[in-house]
Amino acid sequence: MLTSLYVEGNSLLHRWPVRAKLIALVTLSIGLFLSASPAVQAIAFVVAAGLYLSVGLPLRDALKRVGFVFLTIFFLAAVNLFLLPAADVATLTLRLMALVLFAAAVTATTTISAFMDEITILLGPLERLGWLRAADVSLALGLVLRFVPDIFQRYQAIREAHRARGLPVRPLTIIGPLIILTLKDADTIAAAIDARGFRRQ
Amino acid sequence: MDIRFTECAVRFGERVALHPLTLTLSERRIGIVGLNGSGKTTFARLINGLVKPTSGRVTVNGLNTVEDDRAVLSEAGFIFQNPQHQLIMPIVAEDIAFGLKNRGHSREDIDRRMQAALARFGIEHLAKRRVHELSGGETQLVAMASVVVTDPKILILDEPTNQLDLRNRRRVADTIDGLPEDTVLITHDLALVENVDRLLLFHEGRLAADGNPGDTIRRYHEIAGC
Amino acid sequence: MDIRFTECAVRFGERVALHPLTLTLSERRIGIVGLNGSGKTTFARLINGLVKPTSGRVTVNGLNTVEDDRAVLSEAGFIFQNPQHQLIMPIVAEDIAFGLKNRGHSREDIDRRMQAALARFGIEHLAKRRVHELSGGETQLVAMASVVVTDPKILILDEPTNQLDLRNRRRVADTIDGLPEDTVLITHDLALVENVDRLLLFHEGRLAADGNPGDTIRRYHEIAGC
Amino acid sequence: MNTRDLVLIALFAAIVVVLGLIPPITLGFIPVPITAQSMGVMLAGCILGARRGALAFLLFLLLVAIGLPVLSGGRGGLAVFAGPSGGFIIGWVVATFVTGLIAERNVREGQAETRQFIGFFLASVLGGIVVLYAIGMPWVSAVTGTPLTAVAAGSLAFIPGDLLKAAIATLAARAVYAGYPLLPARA
Ligand SMILES: Nc1ncnc2c1ncn2[C@@H]1O[C@H](COP(=O)(O)OP(=O)(O)OP(=O)(O)O)[C@@H](O)[C@H]1O
Ligand SMILES: Nc1ncnc2c1ncn2[C@@H]1O[C@H](COP(=O)(O)OP(=O)(O)OP(=O)(O)O)[C@@H](O)[C@H]1O
Ligand SMILES: O=C(O)CCCC[C@@H]1SC[C@@H]2NC(=O)N[C@@H]21
Ligand SMILES: [Mg+2]
Ligand SMILES: [Mg+2]
Repeated sequence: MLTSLYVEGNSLLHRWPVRAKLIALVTLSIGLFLSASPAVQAIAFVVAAGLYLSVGLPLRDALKRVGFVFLTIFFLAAVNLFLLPAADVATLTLRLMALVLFAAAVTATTTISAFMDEITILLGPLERLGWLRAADVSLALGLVLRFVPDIFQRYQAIREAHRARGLPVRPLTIIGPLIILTLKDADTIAAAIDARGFRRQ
Repeated sequence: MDIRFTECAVRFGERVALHPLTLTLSERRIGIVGLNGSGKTTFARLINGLVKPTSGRVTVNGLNTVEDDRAVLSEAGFIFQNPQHQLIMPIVAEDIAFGLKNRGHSREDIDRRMQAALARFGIEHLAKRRVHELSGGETQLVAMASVVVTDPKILILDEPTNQLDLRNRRRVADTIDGLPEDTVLITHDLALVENVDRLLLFHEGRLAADGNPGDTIRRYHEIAGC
Repeated sequence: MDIRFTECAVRFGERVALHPLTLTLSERRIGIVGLNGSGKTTFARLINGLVKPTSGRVTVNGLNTVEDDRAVLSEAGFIFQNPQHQLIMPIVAEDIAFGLKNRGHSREDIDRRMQAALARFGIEHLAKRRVHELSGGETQLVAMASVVVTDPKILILDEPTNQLDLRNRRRVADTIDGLPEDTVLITHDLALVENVDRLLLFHEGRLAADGNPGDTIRRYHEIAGC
Repeated sequence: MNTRDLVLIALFAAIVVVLGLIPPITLGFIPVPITAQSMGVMLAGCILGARRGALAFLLFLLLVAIGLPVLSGGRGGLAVFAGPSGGFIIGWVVATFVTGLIAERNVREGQAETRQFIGFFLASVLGGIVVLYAIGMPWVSAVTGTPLTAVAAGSLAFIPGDLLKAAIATLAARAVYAGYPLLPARA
């Protein structure tokens, strides 16, 4: 259920270090927002599209991943045509598509553990200040991945119980028990973590 | 009871949970045993229509579990392997009343039936308690009360004595023995099914034995290898 | 093992879970039985410091569970009543490595120990599996592997055979019997504690019997009233 | 922060992921979907309180950022932050914090049930709607160039759904508060 959007491959972006990709993404967003030239945006769009299509996703999957955002972008472009000059609309639309494509390309070429390593480094200063522990962040992340399927199974069990008891399936009577039962596990899970000596209280 | 399986099979995706099966159940007390994952819960869920057959059909007292699924649900009550998932309202009394409210009973009628259900399981003192603070044994008893209150004719119980101590196990077992409803009881605790009228053994999605408890339990020991 | 309770009591808010208790445990195999809510889990959690005494003190092999809590945690490993909550990483191998990582072991060392732990319980084939897809019996075995991998000297097992079928129960029971570690075993399945060196019975937060399995089990039947 | 807080935060983030399995509804005229996940903002604030609630959503955003498809409809990755709904998504953290603050200050044990309902509802509406829109709408306008007034007019379409979510969150939060209170009290 929770498989990453990473795509196995060896494209240019796959070989770039994570940090370079993230810096490029930030630089690109700032740069494109500062520029009002449709030509600059168009070039960025073509480059981003080229990078995205080179990551190794089959075309169908590649389109599916950005399809939703693109749909909304086109719709807005259509609305904007009534409100703004056409050149501005072109700038805005190309800029947005370029950013979305480049971001999707970064996501598709970076593994979760590469991200995690980078995040651990980024959190370094905060850790030295004693604000948090990087190990806690990766623990929390692991816990989410671990418990989503359990919570989903529980959600289905509660739904089934409604049906079995001839009760209407309503969000309210599902969400209440789901949250209480899930959060009640927190005590045991926390005890298990402490028992294995992972962190001090 | 009169439950008929006709060439009934269940698949979950690729995985066959139950191979085609033809069978009629008419005894008052039916037991079901088998290894983990052998298909017991799947079989029991077919009876009240929580699982639909991938092929073939199931009828309960003449009602088809696919076409008449609502009627089947009120015919056969189900107590889940994890009864805490089954308790939906925060307070015991509210939970027991919940099923009746939805069926449009009057307030007096609800009260009367609720008191009767609580009394039947000896849990009047729990009426005002919070559902999730109950101990394991108490949760079991409340789950049973909240199901029998709607008067099903058949009760299906999926491993009702897990995590229970000697006393609560005895109490739940006695309660089940005394139930006037027809029962289908799934369990790993063989003592509970020593006296049923008919004991089924599932193994890898097939019926591996079917008959009196003594023979079926012997076969079960063979299959389990101990 | 050498576990000493000195005038040790536990309260949760108003509720007394354990009345003052003085006791020394030194046998290799200790069993614990008692009704639901009698204080078994609370007592066991005192041993590895997961529950701190409200008054009195507990020492494990000379270490105080309050002052030396980290040392005590590596001395005594705990397998929980609900082992699926104990597996905290998504993949079996990650989960087993989890306890080692923070103790600063090298990557090779982690790998070596993990392989040894998997082999000990015959579950090498599960290393890459997703934790939430394991069956009940597999979950138990993985939980044990993920605890023994850090080399505790004492193992505490809280109802390790719940929901297991005949075969898995046998397998887990045999595994426990063969453990080289000292063990403290809580269970409702009396067959599991017939041969322990010393069996404790808890009742309403007090030690109600303490001695050889036969006598304690007899007393337990009296208390349970069956 | 103790281990239990950390686990509560992770479990709530996981609940928000599960809420994302309910498919989003896309309206033609505004580039942001209607999603059950924004109810998570109200629930997290009212149930876990400001700090833990906001951290649960921060963790959730981390999941999105590193490329897990945890947003409704199986979306995720950095592209979402670059898109029109990025502001709402980032706003979830702040909105949860505000919801939590208001809930912590207004709901206490021993109050009449109605007062608790009012407290949770107020917190949900102020945090999960007012604050959230205040961050999300300007962002839409900034990235798409559509004038803020037009965005605001379009966003009216979320209001009925969001009020319904606030009502559900209120009832659920109160049930949890009655059954398993976690909300830190604050004068
Ligand atoms: N909803 C489902 N989706 C996919 N597979 C399922 C589902 N329900 C059951 N199965 C599979 O079908 C098989 C039979 O499961 P079932 O729950 O009927 O076993 P069981 O005999 O009740 O086991 P246990 O004693 O552990 O409760 C198992 O292999 C199980 O993994
Ligand atoms: N964290 C807690 N907060 C409040 N009460 C608790 C807590 N843990 C245990 N108790 C109470 O303390 C008593 C002893 O509980 P304990 O879990 O030790 O029982 P047990 O013998 O292990 O029971 P079971 O056989 O059901 O597992 C019970 O009444 C229980 O409700
Ligand atoms: O892309 C996403 O999934 C995030 C969309 C953000 C949706 C916002 S939250 C407030 C408002 N209410 C809704 O139902 N949707 C928007
Ligand atoms: Mg089953
Ligand atoms: Mg216990």
